[in-house]
Amino acid sequence: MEKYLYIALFAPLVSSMFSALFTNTPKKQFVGIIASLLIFSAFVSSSILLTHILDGGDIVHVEMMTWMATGNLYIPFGFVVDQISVTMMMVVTLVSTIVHIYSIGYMDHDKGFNRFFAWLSAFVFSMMILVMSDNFAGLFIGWEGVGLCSWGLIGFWFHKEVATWAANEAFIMNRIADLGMLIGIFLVYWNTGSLQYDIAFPAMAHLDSATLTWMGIFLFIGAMGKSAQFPLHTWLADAMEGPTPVSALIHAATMVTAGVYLVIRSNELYDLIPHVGLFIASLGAFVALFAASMALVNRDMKRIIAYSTLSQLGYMFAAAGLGAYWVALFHLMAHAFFKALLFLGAGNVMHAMHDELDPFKMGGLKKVMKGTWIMMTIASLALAGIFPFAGFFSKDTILEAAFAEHHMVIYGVLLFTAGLTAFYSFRLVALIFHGEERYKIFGIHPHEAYKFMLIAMSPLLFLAMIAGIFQTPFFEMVEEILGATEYHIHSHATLLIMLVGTQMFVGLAILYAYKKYASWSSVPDGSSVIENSFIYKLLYNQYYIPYGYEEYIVKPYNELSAALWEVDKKVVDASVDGIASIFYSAGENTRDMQSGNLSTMLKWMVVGTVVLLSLAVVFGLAARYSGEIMSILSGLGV
Amino acid sequence: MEIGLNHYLILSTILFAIGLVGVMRRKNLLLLFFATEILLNSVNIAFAAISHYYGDLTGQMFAFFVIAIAASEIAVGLGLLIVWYKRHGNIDLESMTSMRG
Amino acid sequence: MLDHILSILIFFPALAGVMGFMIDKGSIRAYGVAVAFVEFALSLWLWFAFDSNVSGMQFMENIALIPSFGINYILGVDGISLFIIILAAFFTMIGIASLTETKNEKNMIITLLFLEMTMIGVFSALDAIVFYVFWELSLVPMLYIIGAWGGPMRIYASVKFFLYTFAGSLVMLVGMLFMAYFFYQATGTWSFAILDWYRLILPESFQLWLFAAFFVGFAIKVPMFPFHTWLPYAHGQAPTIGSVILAAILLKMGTYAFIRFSLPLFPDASVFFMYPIAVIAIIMIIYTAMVAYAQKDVKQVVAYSSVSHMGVIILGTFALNVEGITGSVFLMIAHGVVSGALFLLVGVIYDRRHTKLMSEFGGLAHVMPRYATIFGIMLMASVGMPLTINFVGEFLSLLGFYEQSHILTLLAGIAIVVGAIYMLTAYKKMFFGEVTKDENRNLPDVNKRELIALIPLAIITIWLGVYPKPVLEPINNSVEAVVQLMHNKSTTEEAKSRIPNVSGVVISKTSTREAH
Amino acid sequence: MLSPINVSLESLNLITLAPMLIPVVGALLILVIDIIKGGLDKSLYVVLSILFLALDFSALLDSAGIFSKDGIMLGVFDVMLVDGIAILAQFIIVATSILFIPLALTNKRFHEFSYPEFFALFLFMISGFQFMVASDNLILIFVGLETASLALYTLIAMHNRDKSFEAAIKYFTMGALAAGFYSFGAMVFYALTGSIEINQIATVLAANGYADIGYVLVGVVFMLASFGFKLSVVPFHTWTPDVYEGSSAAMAGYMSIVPKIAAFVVAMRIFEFLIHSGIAWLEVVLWVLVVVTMTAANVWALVQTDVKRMLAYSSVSHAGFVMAAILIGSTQSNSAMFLYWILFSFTNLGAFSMLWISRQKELPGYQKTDHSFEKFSGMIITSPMAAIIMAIFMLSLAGIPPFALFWGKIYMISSAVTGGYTVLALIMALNSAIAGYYYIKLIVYMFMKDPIVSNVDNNGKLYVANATLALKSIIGFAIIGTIFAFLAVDPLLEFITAFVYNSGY
Repeated sequence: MEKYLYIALFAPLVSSMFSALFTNTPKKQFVGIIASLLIFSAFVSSSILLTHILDGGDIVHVEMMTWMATGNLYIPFGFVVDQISVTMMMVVTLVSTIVHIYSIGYMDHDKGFNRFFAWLSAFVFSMMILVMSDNFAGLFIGWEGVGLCSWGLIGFWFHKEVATWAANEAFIMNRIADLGMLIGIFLVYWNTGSLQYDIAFPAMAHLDSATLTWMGIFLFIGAMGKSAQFPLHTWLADAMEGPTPVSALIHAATMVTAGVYLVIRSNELYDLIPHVGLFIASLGAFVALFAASMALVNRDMKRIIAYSTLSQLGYMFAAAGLGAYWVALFHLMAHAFFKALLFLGAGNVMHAMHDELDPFKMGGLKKVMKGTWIMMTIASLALAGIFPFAGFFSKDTILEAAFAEHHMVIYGVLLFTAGLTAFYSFRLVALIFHGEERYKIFGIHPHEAYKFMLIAMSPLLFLAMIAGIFQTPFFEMVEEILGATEYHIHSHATLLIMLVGTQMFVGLAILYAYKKYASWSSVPDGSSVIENSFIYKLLYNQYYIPYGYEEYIVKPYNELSAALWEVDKKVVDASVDGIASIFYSAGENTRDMQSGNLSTMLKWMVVGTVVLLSLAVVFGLAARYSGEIMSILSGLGV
Repeated sequence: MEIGLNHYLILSTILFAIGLVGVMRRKNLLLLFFATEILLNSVNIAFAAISHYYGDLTGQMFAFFVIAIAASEIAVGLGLLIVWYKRHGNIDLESMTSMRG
Repeated sequence: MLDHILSILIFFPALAGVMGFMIDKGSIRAYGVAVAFVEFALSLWLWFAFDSNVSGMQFMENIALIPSFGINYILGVDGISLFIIILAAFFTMIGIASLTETKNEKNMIITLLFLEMTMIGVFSALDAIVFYVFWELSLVPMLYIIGAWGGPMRIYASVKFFLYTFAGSLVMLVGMLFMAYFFYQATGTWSFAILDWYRLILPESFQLWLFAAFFVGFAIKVPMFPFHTWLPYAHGQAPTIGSVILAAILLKMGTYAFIRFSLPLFPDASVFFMYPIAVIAIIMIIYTAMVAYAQKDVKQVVAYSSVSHMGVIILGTFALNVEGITGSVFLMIAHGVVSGALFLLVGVIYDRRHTKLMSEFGGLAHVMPRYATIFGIMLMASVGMPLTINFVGEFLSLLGFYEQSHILTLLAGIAIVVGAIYMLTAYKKMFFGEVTKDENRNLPDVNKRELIALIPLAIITIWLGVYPKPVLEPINNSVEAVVQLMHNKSTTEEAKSRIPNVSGVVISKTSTREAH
Repeated sequence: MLSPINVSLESLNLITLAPMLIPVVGALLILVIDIIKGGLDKSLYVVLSILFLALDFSALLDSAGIFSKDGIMLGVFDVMLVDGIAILAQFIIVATSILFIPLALTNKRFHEFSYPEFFALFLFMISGFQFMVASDNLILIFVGLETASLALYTLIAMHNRDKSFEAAIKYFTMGALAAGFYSFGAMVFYALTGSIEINQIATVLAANGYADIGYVLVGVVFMLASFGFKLSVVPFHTWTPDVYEGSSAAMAGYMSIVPKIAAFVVAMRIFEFLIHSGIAWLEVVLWVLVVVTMTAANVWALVQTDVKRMLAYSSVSHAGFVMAAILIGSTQSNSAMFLYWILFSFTNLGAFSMLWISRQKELPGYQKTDHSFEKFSGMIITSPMAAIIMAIFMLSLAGIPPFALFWGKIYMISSAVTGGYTVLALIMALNSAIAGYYYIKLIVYMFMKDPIVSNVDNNGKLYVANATLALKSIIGFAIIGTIFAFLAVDPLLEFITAFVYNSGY
């Protein structure tokens, strides 16, 4: 099995390096094809590993070589394929294979075609390291690696100012979180003596709860950045400046879920600190609602989907925080399928609309883009959690888990968010595919994407529809490692009521969205009452958080930097130069002592002698009358 | 009043002080040389007196050497003075300030 | 030959430099490359012959120089110094090979060969005075390189560099003389041999003063805040090769000296000063990173980034445990490679445009994709991307210091954030966006000569990032010995607890002597 | 009255006089030769002087042999005192003189060397210095001092330019004042103790427990002023820059070394017993003088525009540095002083010789003085070898290892450390940093500035215009000595330490 492990891991690397060879040459179709094939081979290997694990085979654990070893620290390049990682591997390789193939069409006319594949495959490699590593350091390699590739891919069109800005923003924000992660890793090392999962986690059971809490918090800070949780969420929406396949792969299906993966991977730790878990769950629920609310009014197709991703990540954290790790993982998987599908569909629309992103400027596209319409609708249904699509099984389980754990606030928030999700998803679908063909105003002639792109997307469509049936086998698979419990609501009746109620609530939201937007006919120009309401503005401006960051963090940082530079020049350096110039100016000012006049020179000599003489006399007198001086001084009470 | 050693020493010191003042005040090279002579000769007085006081000849020897040295000094000094006078037509200290700083 | 390989390594370039005067101007570069290559090959041979399982000194040489005053010509390498020596030989080689200065090329190459002598001398000296000789002597070629081939303010910059470091090292010299005197008092013989000094246990109060004296010299060299201001000038004005060698090797002398002198000689003082120095290191990291962000000149960005990274090295050193010190030694090499490469890269664009202002560039990724790629790799190494050489060092340094203080490490860790901020911003300004300046439209991409220098550096950057073991292992072994020595020598309770006992075996007290 | 004196020749121990008499004989011979046949070439006199100095040197070797066997020698009514430091100082004086005299063999014609009297005076002067160091009798010291000084004034004046006369007059007048101070100081000691032998004075003072400390200090002050003048201690240093500037570079170099070592030895004899007696006043005053001399001279040197004048201030600073030896007063410090001075003389010999070979007769417009900094601009381009050599001398003066002065410097600072003068040690060290600036300034001009056009045209001939084989060999000797000093330090140190220690210092 190790062979397959290595293929799964290194095929993307080979693909990346192969593509990188051609980065500076014009577009070569075969680069895309070979890259896709290599990623596909990784997918096949992952599938083989999955069947191996499903068949109850042993966990595949290899140690390739030593990475760092010093003192007591020993970090190998070790990889493990267990139930969790194999799930992630499947998700990663599957989605990335599809995205690779899709990109051959999507990036068809881009002169950075070859470079794109180099980055994309590099991302897959990093992600594979992240999920397959058997220790925290390896995880961190992947963690930073995906950050790097995300930087390269968001800023792929580097001539665009916004794109490069967004790339840097994403990188830096992730770095802030990575610092937390790093500290978490240090905590793990100094308290357990190892970074290997299989040594560190068992050792944690013996640690005191304060240490564990810090550990959990710092590791979670890392997760927050990668998974764009509040308050480090702004980069995700901005990251939509990257090519759409990137958004599908990185910012929907895989990288952003790394944070969830970390929490799931560290389940043994978080099981020991339920209060931190509760915090995670609460934050997740908050983010779910928070992001969904911003998606309600946004007028950028990709950003809406990005907020939806954010919202769904909130769901996953809510589940993971509540201890329902397998549910979180399952939702992660299901979400990857339908959200990637949604993004790729959006990519088709963008292509058709010549990179127009405002759904209000589209409308009626279902006539020209039937395939895309169907796919996006189904993906949206899955996202909304309509039976029998994937989202139903994964999302409802989260709700059940929250309910069963008696966290009614979280449950309520998540339920409400489910409605919002349905609403904004279908607002989007309705605006894009239904109603009047508003794009005609802008003189655009949309066309359907290449057929092979649609075909490439079809596995996702398929999975978005049927992924629910994997729930039970999946549960059985991960049960032993995640120690999972099935969440049984007290009675079937309650369960049924909940399910039906949720479905109806969601359904109503969809209908409302359709009713409101399916026959939309004009492009809003910011003059309507609702657009000027406070709530709308608040939501549209993302609660003014990016503005706040810009005003209260970025600008002060700029100013402080400039000020410090001044300090460096005018205080620190000036004091050094000052000391030097004290000597120099002392020379300048006293050189007149050497007037060149013999009289003066003789005077200096005599004066020197006289001064010394008077000192001598004083000393001599003091020595002679020392007894008297002493008595006088003592008389004075000195 | 009997003239004792101290009187000689005081005289010597006063002469020495006069010499010092002269060294500082004189702007004429020749007068400056006079002042240095006063310095040396003031010391001679003291040496002679002390020598007499101790009853050994060392001090007087010293005085003789001082006289000899003073003489040779003046020989060299006057030589320099004459050269300077030949080249510049004066022996003012003010004229010797080409090097400074 | 192996018995004297260190002497050969030191004096071969110097001899070649003297002979270089006889070489014709047109052939001098070939000569320089040849000599530097032989030197580099010799240094590799040293590595090959080096027994990485031995933690102590190897290839020791000992020739009496001034025995009546305890000064002897003692050389030796251990895992800590070995790789810096190789790095010095390496950078001299690629520096000469990729040299673009054509004015007075002969003088430049001869100067570089002398500089190589002094660099290798510093890292292989085991006698304090011999160390000091090379330490001071290294200032002279650098003074000339900056002052003769530098920018408009070159003379100010070079004199400042010289005098500042000179002043600092004089204080260190007084410290050394005190140390020798204490040794004399304890044993009755003069000795400046470092290994002799290692056996001397000083009372804590003495240690504090001596530590401070050595600190002044080292801190200015490193350079540590607030003694760092010579560095931006030196880098800003120096020619490319000067900056490369300054950043890659000369700065390492300070940090190396901390490990060679301050820690093992004054373990109690090291513990005593650990927090203040860590605070300084953190100021270096954050403050200079912010200053770097405010720069308009890309070379200044790299220069300030050097200071920032040196902060991490200092922090690792004063972790006082094996992980931290190993990390800091490794980071010295890593920072040498990466900052050297970055300065070479800045030199590439400077040769083409004769400006280093970032506002003059923009969109270079369109016209110079290869350049952008290599710059990108080095940029990522500089910000500490895992699987690049810098990460290993930074990770271990921070990891090591975490044992001493959680909060301070957290603050120091901000390095990875602020580092990313200034580096990415600079990269964005230079490479991203549209090409705005007409002069930039037809810039040629990196040529062969530049690639000769850059490709090996890129390879090392990745190679040692992925597989640091061949370097890390010898370092680790030697560092363990140092830490063990410190633990054994420490006298205060706090020092005993702060400095880990590596082997668990306390070396008997008979080998150590007490000073009064 | 006086009883008849019986003097045995053996007790006179005339061998002690031999080293001083040889140069006197040489000087007389030169004068006689000139009387017999005038107009002979200077090379004859140079070689004759060297030969006599070589004889002098071998006589010294003889004395050294006797000293290391039998210890201190007294002679000529116990007026002569040949101890280790006297021998060491004479070695330095004679050896340096041998090295400096060939500098007369210049390419260009200079007025003074055409006179045989120049060489005769030179030899008289050496004899004077030798007397000065080889005695602890205040009279003989005075006589030696004045013999040497008067000869020196004349030698300076013989350079025959306005500035040299001015220099000679200034030096002379101040010298006369210093002579007055000296005799007054001697008188005070005589009055207090009835003796003019330094060891007698010490014994008597110690015997009465320094009862008249005030008067002792008066004497000390006058001695300090007098030797402060000779050693150019601030504020008695004012003659130094002017005299250096006025005299030829060769003579200036000579002056920076030989008169000072003679004065140091006498200062050691006079002041160290006082220091050892624990006179705090002297300790404090010396401390201040040392620090002020070092620092102030360095500060003034910073702002100079002429290299020779800069080197003048630098030698003041070096003298201050070495004065610390007297303050510290240990065997190590005194040995350090001799070591330092030997190494210093090599370096200064080289530095001043380099100035000397670049001496022009006519000054071009951009040059205000003989050796202004501008003159050396871009020397590395036009005359690289000369520039490198000059740079090495500068680095040595700055105390950059491994060049000669560094070793003296560390030994001296180490003696301060050992003697417990920590702050002084730090100040001594940091002064090197200040000094670094002006030494580097010359290097900056030579290596980093663009050459002056006319120098490029004549291919840097300017810098070696005055050079002959003799001068070049002297410079070669100096540069080898400067670079490879580290090989010589150990034997020197052992030799010096033995001599100093056995003389009781």
